[in-house]
Amino acid sequence: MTSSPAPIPGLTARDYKSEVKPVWCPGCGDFSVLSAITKALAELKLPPEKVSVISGIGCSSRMPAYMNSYGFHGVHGRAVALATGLKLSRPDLTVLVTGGDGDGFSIGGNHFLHACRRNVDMTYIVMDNQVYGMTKGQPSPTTEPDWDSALSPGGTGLRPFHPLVIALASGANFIARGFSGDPNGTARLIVDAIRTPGFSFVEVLSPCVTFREDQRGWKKIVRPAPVDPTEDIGRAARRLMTDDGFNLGILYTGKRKPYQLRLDAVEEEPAALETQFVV
Amino acid sequence: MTSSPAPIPGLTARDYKSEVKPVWCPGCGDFSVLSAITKALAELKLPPEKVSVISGIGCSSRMPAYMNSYGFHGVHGRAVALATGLKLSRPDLTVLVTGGDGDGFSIGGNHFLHACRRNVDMTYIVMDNQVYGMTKGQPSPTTEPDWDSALSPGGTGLRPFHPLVIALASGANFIARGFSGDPNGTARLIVDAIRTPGFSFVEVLSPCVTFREDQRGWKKIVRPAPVDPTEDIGRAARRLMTDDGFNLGILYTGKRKPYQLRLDAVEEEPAALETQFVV
Amino acid sequence: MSKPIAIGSVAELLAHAKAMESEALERYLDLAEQMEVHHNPEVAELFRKMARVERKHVEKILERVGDKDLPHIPPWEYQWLGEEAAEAISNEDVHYLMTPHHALTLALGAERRAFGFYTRVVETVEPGELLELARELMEEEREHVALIEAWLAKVPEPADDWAEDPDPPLLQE
Amino acid sequence: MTAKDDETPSLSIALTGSGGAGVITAGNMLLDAAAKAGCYGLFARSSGPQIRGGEAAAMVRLAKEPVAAPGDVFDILIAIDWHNIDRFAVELPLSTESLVIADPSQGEVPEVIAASGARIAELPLKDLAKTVAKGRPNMIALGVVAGLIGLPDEVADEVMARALKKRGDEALAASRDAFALGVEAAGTMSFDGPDLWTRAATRERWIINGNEAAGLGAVRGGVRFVAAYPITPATDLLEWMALNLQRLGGALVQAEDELASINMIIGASYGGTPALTATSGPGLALMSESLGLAVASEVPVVVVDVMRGGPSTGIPTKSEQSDLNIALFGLHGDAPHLVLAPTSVSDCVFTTQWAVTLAEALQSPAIVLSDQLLGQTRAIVDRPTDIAFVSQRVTADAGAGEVRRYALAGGGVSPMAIPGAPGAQYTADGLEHDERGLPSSRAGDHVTQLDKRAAKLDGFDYGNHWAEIEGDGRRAVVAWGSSTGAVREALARLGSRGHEFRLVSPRLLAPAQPARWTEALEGVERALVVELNHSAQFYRYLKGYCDPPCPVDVYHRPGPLPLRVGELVAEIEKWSRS
Amino acid sequence: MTAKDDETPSLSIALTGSGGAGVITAGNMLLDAAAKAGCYGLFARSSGPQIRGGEAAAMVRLAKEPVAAPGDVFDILIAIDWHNIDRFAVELPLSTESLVIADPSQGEVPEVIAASGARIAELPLKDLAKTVAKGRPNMIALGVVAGLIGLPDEVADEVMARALKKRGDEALAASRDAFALGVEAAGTMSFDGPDLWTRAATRERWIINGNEAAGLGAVRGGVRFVAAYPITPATDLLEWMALNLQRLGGALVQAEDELASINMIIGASYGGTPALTATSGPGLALMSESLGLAVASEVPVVVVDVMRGGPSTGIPTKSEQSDLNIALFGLHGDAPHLVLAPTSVSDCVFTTQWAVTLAEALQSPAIVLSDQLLGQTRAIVDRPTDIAFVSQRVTADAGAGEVRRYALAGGGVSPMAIPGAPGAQYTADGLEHDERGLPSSRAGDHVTQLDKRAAKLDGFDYGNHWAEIEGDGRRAVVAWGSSTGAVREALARLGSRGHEFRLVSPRLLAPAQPARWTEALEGVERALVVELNHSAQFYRYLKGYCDPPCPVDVYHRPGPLPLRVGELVAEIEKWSRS
Ligand SMILES: Cc1ncc(C[n+]2csc(CCOP(=O)(O)OP(=O)(O)O)c2C)c(N)n1
Ligand SMILES: Cc1ncc(C[n+]2csc(CCOP(=O)(O)OP(=O)(O)O)c2C)c(N)n1
Ligand code: SF4
Ligand code: SF4
Ligand SMILES: [Mg+2]
Ligand SMILES: [Mg+2]
Repeated sequence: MTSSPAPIPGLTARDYKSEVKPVWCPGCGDFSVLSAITKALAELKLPPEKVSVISGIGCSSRMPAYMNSYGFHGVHGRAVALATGLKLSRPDLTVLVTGGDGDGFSIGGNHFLHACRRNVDMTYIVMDNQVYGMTKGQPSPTTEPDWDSALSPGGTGLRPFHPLVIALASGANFIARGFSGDPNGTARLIVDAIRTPGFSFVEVLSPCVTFREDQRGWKKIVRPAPVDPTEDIGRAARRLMTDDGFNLGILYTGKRKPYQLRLDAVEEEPAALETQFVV
Repeated sequence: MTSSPAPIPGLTARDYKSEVKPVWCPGCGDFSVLSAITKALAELKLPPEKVSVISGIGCSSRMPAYMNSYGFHGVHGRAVALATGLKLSRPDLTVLVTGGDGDGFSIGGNHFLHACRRNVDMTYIVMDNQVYGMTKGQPSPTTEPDWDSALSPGGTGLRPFHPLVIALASGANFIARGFSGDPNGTARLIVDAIRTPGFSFVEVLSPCVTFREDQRGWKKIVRPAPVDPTEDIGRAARRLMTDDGFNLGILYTGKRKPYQLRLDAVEEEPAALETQFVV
Repeated sequence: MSKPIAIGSVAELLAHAKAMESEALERYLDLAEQMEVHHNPEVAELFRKMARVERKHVEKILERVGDKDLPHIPPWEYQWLGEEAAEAISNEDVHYLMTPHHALTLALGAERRAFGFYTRVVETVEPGELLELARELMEEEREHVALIEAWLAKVPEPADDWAEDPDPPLLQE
Repeated sequence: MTAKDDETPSLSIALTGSGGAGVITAGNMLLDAAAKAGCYGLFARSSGPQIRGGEAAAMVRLAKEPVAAPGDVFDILIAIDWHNIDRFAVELPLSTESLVIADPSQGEVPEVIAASGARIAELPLKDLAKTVAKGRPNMIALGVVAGLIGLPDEVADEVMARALKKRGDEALAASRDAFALGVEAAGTMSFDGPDLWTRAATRERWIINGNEAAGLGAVRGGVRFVAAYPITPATDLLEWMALNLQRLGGALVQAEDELASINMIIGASYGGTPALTATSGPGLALMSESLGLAVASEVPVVVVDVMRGGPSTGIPTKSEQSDLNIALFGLHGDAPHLVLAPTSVSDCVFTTQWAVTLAEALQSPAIVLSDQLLGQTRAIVDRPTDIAFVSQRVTADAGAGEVRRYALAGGGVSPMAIPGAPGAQYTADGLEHDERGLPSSRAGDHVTQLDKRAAKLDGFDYGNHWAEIEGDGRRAVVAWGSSTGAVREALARLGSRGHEFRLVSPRLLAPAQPARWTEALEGVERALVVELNHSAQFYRYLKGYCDPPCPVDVYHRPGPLPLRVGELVAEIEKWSRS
Repeated sequence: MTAKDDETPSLSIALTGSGGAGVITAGNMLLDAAAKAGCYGLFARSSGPQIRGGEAAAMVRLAKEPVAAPGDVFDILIAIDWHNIDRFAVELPLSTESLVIADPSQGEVPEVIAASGARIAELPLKDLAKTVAKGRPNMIALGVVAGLIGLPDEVADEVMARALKKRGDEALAASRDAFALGVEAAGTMSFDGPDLWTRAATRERWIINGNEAAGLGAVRGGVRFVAAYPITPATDLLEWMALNLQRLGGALVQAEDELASINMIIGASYGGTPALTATSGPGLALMSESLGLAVASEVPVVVVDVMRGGPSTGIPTKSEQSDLNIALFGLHGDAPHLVLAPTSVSDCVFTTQWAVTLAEALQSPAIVLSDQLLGQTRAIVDRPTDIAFVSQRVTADAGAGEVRRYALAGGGVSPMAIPGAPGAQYTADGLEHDERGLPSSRAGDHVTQLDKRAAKLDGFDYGNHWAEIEGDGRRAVVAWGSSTGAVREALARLGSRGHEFRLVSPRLLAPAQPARWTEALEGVERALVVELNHSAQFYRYLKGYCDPPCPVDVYHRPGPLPLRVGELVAEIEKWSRS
């Protein structure tokens, strides 16, 4: 290590980062998402040990290791299910799920659907780069139909998956879109997402500079959503259905009660169950 | 076999039924769905050997055995994927997928999402009885939150999954709802579904008289959808998002081109590929 | 074009100044680390150097702050003209094969943004202690801009194939 | 009395009927009443593919001693009707000494039944039922059986009263009347069975099935979180858990599929709550990727696999021991983990509790191989003893200095920090990692972590619980899981004929225990593995992982028919002459 | 010249560097040029966890004879820089006879390298590159190597011209100049290596990696439909298929996950199109439920598992042979199927083609166990011979009377009707079924279908292809898959020292071949299994499924480091004295 000045003391975003150096490509949007998350946690003043960050596999799913909270780098596509088990049994923890568009919408699509529906109180942050970064550039569900790649020469020809619409249709309680190029704005969305009870979904457009150089141009396209967040699900549906994917901000907030287990109901001993068997 | 009158000669619905006697409970809506499907096929005059009926596991998934077409009774939740492989490689066949709400929307949810998106030319008929019939009455994704059962005492507390909305949001090209109590109307929907290129989704409300006695009352609730089918995805979204689940008819038809493989492009011999390796 | 700036007190301005310099410092440290991980030692060292400079700036601001209570401002409520703290280089603007020239160009952009920020404050606020402070800070940034300009002039321009990597990306998990 | 002198005195009774005949209810009541009258026994059922109204057989075996396998032949078969009887006639072996009671209104006694040469007694069950207001043939049948076997009246009455409490006095009266008619009818028939009634049980007796027993074991072991997807024949276990966990401050979540359920329990356990799921073969297959995650990230979880006939969807309602291979070897990579098998219905309590304890202590996934036979057989058993295991999960204390999640110390078990503990944060990982949990592809880290994960399992002292070893013959029979019961009884029968055998029934199947296997076979000339599958899975496993001190043979066949004592006696005798 | 007399004359060269240094490109060019100059060889690479700009090593071995394993030590190591060299220093063994060429501007030669005692030559690669317009150090390095090993100039030129065709004349000129500088610099160094250049190859030579080879084998076997989900290190195979299938009237579909991909290929194959997927351990685990469906419904499919370090996510970019267990036993129930392993890079063509043929002929899923080492090593090989297998899928003719899909005739292979054929309709089923395919839970149907599915695999005549058996010693070494190459060379080296060994490398791993295994070990005193995994999986399998005619030992260790010839020579020598 070359000599370098010590960081500023005090509870800042940096206190939520670990000592591990990211292997992400310089320029990758995920760095800024890391910033946004840690800023949000600092803002919420959550003790790092009360936060758990759960992920699957992918570049974006490397997130937990770079944070100073508890983490679980699980298997590809199953992060949301893993986080559900954790949060349901440990309602005292703040549970975040971080991952990519492949992890979350391709192999993990079913858990995404059902997590929205189940509405457990956690925040799911998807770094959408419309590609499988980790495995070297295959199309993901959010990729444009004509994006050429070795696995789909000439493009997939498939209609891109629209995560926000699916989230809405399946019952997520908070739906927002951020952009890694605006880490402070994204931090704000994450703060709101964490504060909103129930399943909060934040899609963060996060360029893959290695396989999607073109995404460096996103910063010129994104814009704040032209209208305020709505609670009306029908209106939200119509709006999102025709959304071009570049409107930023909170797009829907609901008031559905989160799903919780009644873990504190009765607390008998197992022996109490035995009478049912006695002859 | 007890003696019974011979079927009417000519190509009728009966010609699409096999000799196998269904194990369904008398009163189960699935009998009428079988009728509807066979009537539809008779109407379309499709030779039985050019039809393949693919299913997963569940009462409703027993369908293929009761038909005289080719069939595949696969594993739980994977029918749509199996059918996709078949249809993509055999575009000459008419491929139907039949199954239940548990099979299709719980364990099979991801394939449902991606099949809608992929838009392969086939017809998916889900017999929705809002319960797992085959395994003796557990809540399915479409079950009401307060339906009491042994596995979820007091109800799941979960928002029901809305299959038609998800189908629309993820790109299905034809979306309709039928009712087993109206097999002729359902046959008509199936005919239209098969005729419409791309992925067609038909939800058929099909009572489980054994675990959901209450569904015998459906016949009093269902009604034709009050407005005509639309091609406008935004309008369809809004309409479906607030639909109560009992409007029958075609609810959306799109014009998206089905996904096909270019299997007939070039037809070289494998030997032609070898030059790339030669030193 | 640029949005109005609403900074109403010396404390608020100092809070901005502190956030700006410390975010710049953090970012340079992060970027230095990134360059080390991706084996671009030259640029890594340059970023570390920038970090050392920023560290001094932070200290200077802290001196000014003294025992004054600064208001807590959530990250998204700072009055930056762009998305991020004016003096921080954007994570998205770097490249693993970037040259010192690129790095300094980015640093220059950052200093210019900082200068622009204070200029905007100077243009917006009422005369008084606040304006004085803003002006001072603006002048400091002007110096930094000049410093980096001079520095940049001494660094060779990148070759046109600087971003070329003969090897393909490496596949992982 | 049909039991030969060398046989455990017992009575096997089958009731068949379909379409709401109520034979299952009657069978259950028979077992309940017999239990109250002081005897041991079993109740199993078989049925057609229909969800409702299908043909069904209730199969009850009653005995003075605990029994764990069906009898060789049925002493009494009472048929309310004969619909599709040929579908499960093979499950209803009869002999010339059997008594078949048939309702003449249901047509001739079918050839598959008549061919046994059993005595046939006719009784117009349906017509008789009509003579009682709201009378049902199944209660008449129950009365007939009670009369024939001499079941004390008062216990039957107690059981009817309890079973029909909710249905009101009228229903109870109807049942009593019908029952009485049956008893009366029995008086006209001759039947000679052993006397099994000794009301005074010395120890507390339970009626429980293996699924409930596994559930009880799980909660005794500390499980408070279950996530699962229903599947036959594991669903009852889940339903038992759903209801009973509520009383313990725990809960069950119905997951969208098995991929979700295994990950949910990994998440819960990572958060500090002992967690379990139950499934059957197809579900276990879906869980195998994530079981590997539990191995690599060292998170304890328990999966109860209630085996059914395979492969694929197979025969969902019938038993087989054919998931051993996938349980042992179904994970990719080198992924050591625990596999256990309960040796009887009541041992499901102990083995599941032990599995939870071991999983927690060793931070490893554990698979418990129950099966349909254990899971869905209701048995009268002595109350399983309470065991309080001492070992438990080793957690990292907060502030104990640097915490290395995957530190190599402690025989491979490293203290595990539980989220919430300050200063001990780490990231659990399925990527290969170093001691701190950071991803590493270095050869050194890989081999040390592989060694650690294997060593913690291999080095643990499993004590005597690893197997049940009984008897002392020069020949040994090795059985596992549900086969143990039939083998035990077969050996007892052979024993009373003067042939002594050793029974070895390992409860701990993995990690492999070559030293203990060898020791258990010490002094044995020849051993025979008995199991219910097509490819002799345990036999292959034993040979692959151990150099047995004696030649080993195997008797195996697939389900769906359970192993019968008589079948085994014959096979073992033949083998012992080899 | 470093090779000892008993060693295959060869040269091992490593180029290291990072962050766009271009060592992978240079390594590939070296191999290409060497191939043109008439020699055999291999190219493998190793890299850090970064996607871009990470540290990398290009490892080339060149030889007069075909080689299949890395050399024991590197003769030449040329480092453009030393970044993180310690991460893979263990992959770069050096000896005192090695030559290390280092750029002094990159700092001292790191201790891990210097400690080998290798000769160090300094060469300012970066500075030299700057003397050429657009010059790159990797081309200088290539020139140095070419100069040292005497690579004929014209082949290097040819290769550069081809590689840089797209980049234009300027780029080519820059490369040529840089290369020339390197050659010149080499002139100042002393290096003594074997002469490998004999331009005139007698047979056509290919450069191919195992993933491409498996792809070619698959299409030769008739595969025209692929559905898959990307995963390292199988992705290249899929990418090759995606591009090349287009030319054959076939296609690849990217599925949403592995559950979908296996089901898609089952669907396609049921429809009559030979179909394949490729994956690695985690994906194989996800496929296991549906592989069971293919077994039960008797639908041929091929799954190529390009193995990587396990368990769980493990070490995705490195090789290991640890998925044998899951491949053999990962399906629930009794589910016999085919498992094969290619014995070398070029054998991936044959084995995959054979796997497709067998799967089709036997209506069974086949798993091909390739691994990262085979899959991603580029090798110079003799053109693999064309084989046209005669057997193929037996289909049911239309109108041939009643068609029983699962009829018991034909050694277990029943004619399979293809949708579209009139009059032969049936429903394929994963439920147990009777001969007609109708669901059945009868014991008779279960056992006959289980027997049928086992018998069709056990009874097939696999001919000589089942294994490669070479040599005739009294001691045998058994290797499988990618380990075969290193073992073969080790035995050759030992052979030239006068110790004769037999090599047995089974290509067909399942169904188990106890008779053939025994025959292959006939006359052998003692055998040694060699494999790259932690739990000695093949060794256990062999013991479990065969009574070998001689004592069998095992040498095994996990990846990620490949087995080295020298390591094996030492181990085998030690063992042969035991
Ligand atoms: C079961 C399984 N299948 C496939 C893979 C290979 N794999 C790893 S990451 C990945 C895709 C990652 O894409 P995304 O989630 O978008 O993350 P990104 O790298 O783009 O951030 C794939 C296919 C795997 N690890 N496990
Ligand atoms: C992998 C797997 N998990 C679970 C099951 C058990 N199972 C069979 S059918 C079924 C649910 C069927 O519900 P649905 O699809 O709604 O069909 P229905 O019976 O209601 O028509 C379940 C859970 C299985 N066969 N395979
Ligand atoms: S490959 Fe793409 S997503 Fe992955 S780290 Fe690099 S830039 Fe980010
Ligand atoms: S259980 Fe329900 S769904 Fe199944 S056959 Fe009976 S009525 Fe139909
Ligand atoms: Mg992505
Ligand atoms: Mg249903």
